[in-house]
Amino acid sequence: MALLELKHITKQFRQGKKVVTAVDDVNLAIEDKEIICLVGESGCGKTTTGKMAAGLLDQTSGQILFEGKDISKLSGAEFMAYRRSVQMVHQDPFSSLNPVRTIYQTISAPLLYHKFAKDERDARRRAIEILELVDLTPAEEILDKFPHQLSGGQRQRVSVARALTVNPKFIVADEAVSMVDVSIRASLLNMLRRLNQELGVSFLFITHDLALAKYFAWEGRVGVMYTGRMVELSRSPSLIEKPLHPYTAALMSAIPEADPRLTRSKERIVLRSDDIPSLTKLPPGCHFHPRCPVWLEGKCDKVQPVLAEMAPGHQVACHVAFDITGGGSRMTAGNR
Amino acid sequence: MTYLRDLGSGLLGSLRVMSRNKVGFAGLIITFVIVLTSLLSPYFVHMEMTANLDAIYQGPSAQNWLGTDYQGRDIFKQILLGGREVIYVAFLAGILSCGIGVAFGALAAILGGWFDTIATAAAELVITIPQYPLLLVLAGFIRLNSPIGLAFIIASISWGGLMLAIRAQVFSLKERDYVQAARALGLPTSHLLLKEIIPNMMSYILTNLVMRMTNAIYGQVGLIFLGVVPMAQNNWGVMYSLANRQGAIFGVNSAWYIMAPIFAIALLQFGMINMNRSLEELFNPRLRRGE
Amino acid sequence: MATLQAQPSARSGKEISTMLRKFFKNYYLRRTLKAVASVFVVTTLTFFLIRLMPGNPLDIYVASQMQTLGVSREEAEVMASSIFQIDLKRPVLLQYTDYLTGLLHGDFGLSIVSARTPVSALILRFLPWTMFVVSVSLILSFVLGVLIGTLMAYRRNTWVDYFFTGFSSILTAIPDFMVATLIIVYFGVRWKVFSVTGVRGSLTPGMVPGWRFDFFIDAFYHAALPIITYVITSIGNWMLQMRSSTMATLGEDYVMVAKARGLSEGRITSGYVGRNAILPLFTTLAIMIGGMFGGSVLIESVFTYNGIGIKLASALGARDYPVMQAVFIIITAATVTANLFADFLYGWLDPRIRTEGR
Amino acid sequence: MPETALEVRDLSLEYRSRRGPVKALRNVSFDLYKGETLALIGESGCGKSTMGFALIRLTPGTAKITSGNVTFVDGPNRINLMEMSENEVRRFRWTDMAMMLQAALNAYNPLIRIQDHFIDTAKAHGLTNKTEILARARRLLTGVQLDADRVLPAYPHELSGGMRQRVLLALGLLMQPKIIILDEPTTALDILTQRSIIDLLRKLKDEFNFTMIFISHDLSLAAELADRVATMYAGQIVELTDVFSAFEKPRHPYTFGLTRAVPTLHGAAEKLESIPGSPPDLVFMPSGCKFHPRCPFATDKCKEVEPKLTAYGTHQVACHNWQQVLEESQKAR
Repeated sequence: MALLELKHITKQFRQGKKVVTAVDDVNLAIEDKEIICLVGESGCGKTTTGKMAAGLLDQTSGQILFEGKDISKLSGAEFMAYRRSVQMVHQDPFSSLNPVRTIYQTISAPLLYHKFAKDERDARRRAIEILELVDLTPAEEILDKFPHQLSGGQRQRVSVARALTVNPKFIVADEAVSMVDVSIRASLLNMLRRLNQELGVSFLFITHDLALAKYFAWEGRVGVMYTGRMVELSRSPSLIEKPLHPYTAALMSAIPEADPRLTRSKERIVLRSDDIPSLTKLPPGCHFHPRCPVWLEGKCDKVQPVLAEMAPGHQVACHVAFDITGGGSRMTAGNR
Repeated sequence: MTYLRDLGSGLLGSLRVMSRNKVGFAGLIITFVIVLTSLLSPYFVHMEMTANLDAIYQGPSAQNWLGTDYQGRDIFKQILLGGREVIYVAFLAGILSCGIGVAFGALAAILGGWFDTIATAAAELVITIPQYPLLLVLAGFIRLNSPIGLAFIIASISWGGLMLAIRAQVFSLKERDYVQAARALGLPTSHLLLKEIIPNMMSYILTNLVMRMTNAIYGQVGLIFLGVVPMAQNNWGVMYSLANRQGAIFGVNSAWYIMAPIFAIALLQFGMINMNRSLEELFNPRLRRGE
Repeated sequence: MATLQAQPSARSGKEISTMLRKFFKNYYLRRTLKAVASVFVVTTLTFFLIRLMPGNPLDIYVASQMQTLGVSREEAEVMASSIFQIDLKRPVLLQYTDYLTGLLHGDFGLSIVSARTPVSALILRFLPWTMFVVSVSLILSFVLGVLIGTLMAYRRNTWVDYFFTGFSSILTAIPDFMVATLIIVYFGVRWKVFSVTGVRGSLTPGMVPGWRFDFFIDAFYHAALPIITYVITSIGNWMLQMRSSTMATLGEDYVMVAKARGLSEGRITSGYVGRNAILPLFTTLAIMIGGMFGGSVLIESVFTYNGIGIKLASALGARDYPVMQAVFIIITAATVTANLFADFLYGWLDPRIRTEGR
Repeated sequence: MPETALEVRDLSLEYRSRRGPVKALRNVSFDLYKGETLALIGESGCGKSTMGFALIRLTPGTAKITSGNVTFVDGPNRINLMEMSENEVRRFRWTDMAMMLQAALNAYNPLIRIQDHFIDTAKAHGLTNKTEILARARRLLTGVQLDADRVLPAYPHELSGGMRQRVLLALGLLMQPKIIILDEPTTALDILTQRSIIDLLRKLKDEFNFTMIFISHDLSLAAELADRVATMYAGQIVELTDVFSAFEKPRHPYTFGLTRAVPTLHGAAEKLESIPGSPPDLVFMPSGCKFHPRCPFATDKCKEVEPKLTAYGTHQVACHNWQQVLEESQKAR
């Protein structure tokens, strides 16, 4: 039984009189102690999916199961247990902490409310433990500071510490390191991975950076989203080494890398168009077909492909990938 | 005991923080002194009941610091006594109006639905109508005789702007990451509202409170001047109004009679407006550390 | 795309509906409808306040006529009908529609105090003076406030900035009609800059209105004190708002980019900083206009300036309800209209608003 | 020896703050070669964006240039920016050296049309013929692959992020500057859009032959585009060398640290390492080498003596222990 399972979840927003489908029929099961990365460009629905998984946003349709139970049918106490088990760490270190509350106030509120600490003194002791767990030292000093007195990296650690106060089983990390300086990113990632290994916390790590996803979720899985749909979902090594969806392949070919020889000799996949379709005016069939270099006329523009397993542990939603098992070779060959 | 000591050091700390802004701290002291004397003087100062026709419109002297009025009574004593009702109405109207504005605004943003629709529409209507004429007409239709009634009427027509502003702020604040995080931690709505959201609006609310209090003073004194509200008690507004009617404006010595209440009101409002800067300092940790 | 694929017959229907939608999405139209709606609601509220509230003016009037003149209720009600323009014999709903059609024809009933003069005549006589004073003051204080505020922002933390900040913080502490009193006490009585009795009224007695120079001079002479009072009491608000708005705009990326593009200081100040910084000021215009009309009741009373404000003041004292009601509706309508005008100006200046419905 | 396009000597800049002067640039010296692409990399607060401003003598807010010279070299002509009058500098900007700020999203006055941005710019530099200006704008917009008829009459808010970035490039080329400075040209853009901007920059550079400095926190962008890389730390350039040496044979521990902190997409999963600590406070800086509190190679000398940027062949580095760093970096590969 999966820890948390998203079943056919869809989220629609009203934009004036138009209805925008931000997330369209996404299925995802997060296992115990698993790391999953969701990758995609802005507006692909990855953050919305994360918020729904964290219980901060209601889905328009579909089901969310927590330890096998539908969360909309949980009793009060069960729901509270789910709430505590699923936490979120946000992107922006400058808006993720309340500017008028000290770190101690921020950390102690859930400890006291959920009776993880019996009094203020106990809460303080526990808060110090948690801050040390996320490598924030000297914890004693940091507790009495306000967020603006900390650096971006320190704030992100406080955000993680706040999530850890309630002993979560699962943390949604939404671009949790993208606004932190490059030189300290790795230590944040390593700290999160340690929490996964030592405390067994599962992660849904949302990022636009495939290289980061590869590093963080090498032992786990990566899902790629495009215009609200999951287009590819696979064990990381398989996806990174042999992407099956032309969109994933295009992304990987487009990303500049921190190695001049490598990045200058990468094969590029040239798309048919640079325009990202508007969510209010999505093309029929496969949403990617107007940009796709290997689309099949009469099929890709008519029928929407569904996510299906092409290789062991590797799902992809693409007609072309389905037709030629073995995937990406045709795309790169055809468009050099 | 420790609690008392903590409270004491907390108060001292707050004062130290507030004294960082010089102008603001001056405002705080001015306000404090005026409010305190206005509240206490009725117990110590007594007004002569009879007119003293020999000493009409005297200039300032050692005996009468601010001179005498058209009946020869001491103006300084009237100033000491005349603040209480003005402050009372201003404070009551300010608190009520802000209370309604903040409560409705926050509830509308959090509850949404029909409550939001109705409260927003009502607020939008209230702000379209020019406030002061509305106050005049209402006061003209509803015969007012108590300061409490006056405060209620002032509050009932002045909450709209604040309500809309608070609603918009709560709408945006409740989507902030830290509020979402607190929600995910399972903290109750009361915590979200009182500990996470409202403290971030405190300096805005305080600015509005002061603004509403000065508006209430304006409304009250204006109504007295126009004769819509009865002139019974000692009140700076009544002094100003009587001075106008008695033509005190046209003499050199008699001008003290009209200048005194104007000066008292101006000083109080000046104090309140500037006091805000110090209070803001208290509620914004970023300002607090001088960074 | 969608229209291209639609059937020809369906297209026309769709086009009409999109046209309608565009029409109602139109910024100007929506604002106008909103303004009309708020005036309508205010007049309705006034009607119910006068007619239906317990202890309402109409009942009081009827009762007092019965008592003082000793007439029967029927007769008193007939008198009330002619004064309030409300036929008490008709059902309340029809009374209401009568009242509305009356208002649409400019019929506000008769004044109780002024020997049965139609209220509309009173308004026509007094309103123009207040409009004149308020609009001149508003434009003057807005323009001066914007200029000084810009100067303060460009010279922030210099003596210019401190001087005007202090000036406005002192002036906002004194209610405007008290500033009016101070002007009379100091400039009129002590220093005799003007004759206290000479400036009273809106014109010197005997002056005949007309398109003549001496008439305008005289009108401005009498309006000068109220205008000065309005300007110095409301300019602080514009100054401080413009100061902070300009400072925020100066920090915008596009200002920096404009400098990098080598644009001249003058072009940046007017076309890039000024134009953007002024926009937020329009949102407070409505409150300021309403405040100025409200203040007119007191300021005109202090200066004895014959405008609509002093008329409302005397109606209040005499409980002349038809006049109170009419002046209130007129002031509301004037404020709403001025506000609408400000909204239009805003839309005209800001393309993001103008293209909202596109 | 390549031809020089810009000479920067001893450039220092300070911001006023309540706590004391913030030393954002400290005696920076370097040469920019004609036709090259120089990447300025470093973390937030290292002074790289400030440098961009200082090079066109545009000092934001409370900043003040306290020393140094910036000399623009155009064939036999040498122009020192620090000796120019305000008006001369104003005309120099964008005609000779165009600096395009970060956040192209907010680079436009929201109240005027795109075409007015072109007209304003051209008029500020002495062009008056409106049809000619618009014709030139049209050509440039087509050059950056935009539909000029659509873009010119549009208001800024009607364009997407990628389009705004392209328009800014076209606007930057309007006066045909010799040098273009780009501050974070692709930040906040999506990956595929970023890619097309990178390709476009390459194409434009071939076409217009300008010299380019780009400022970025993104190492991979430098790897992709730069000929030479300058690493900045605490208001100074600590290493300046060709792009291959910078990534493959770094001699400054900070550059070395950065290259080890960034994951790559190709190859097997590697181990990433952060640089411990955080960037220094620019008001109260550490003694000696500003990097020593975070440096694994630091010795007592580093705590006392600040190393100068010294050239070893074409490789300039400011480190006492660069040989050890080089050795270590070769071992790590």
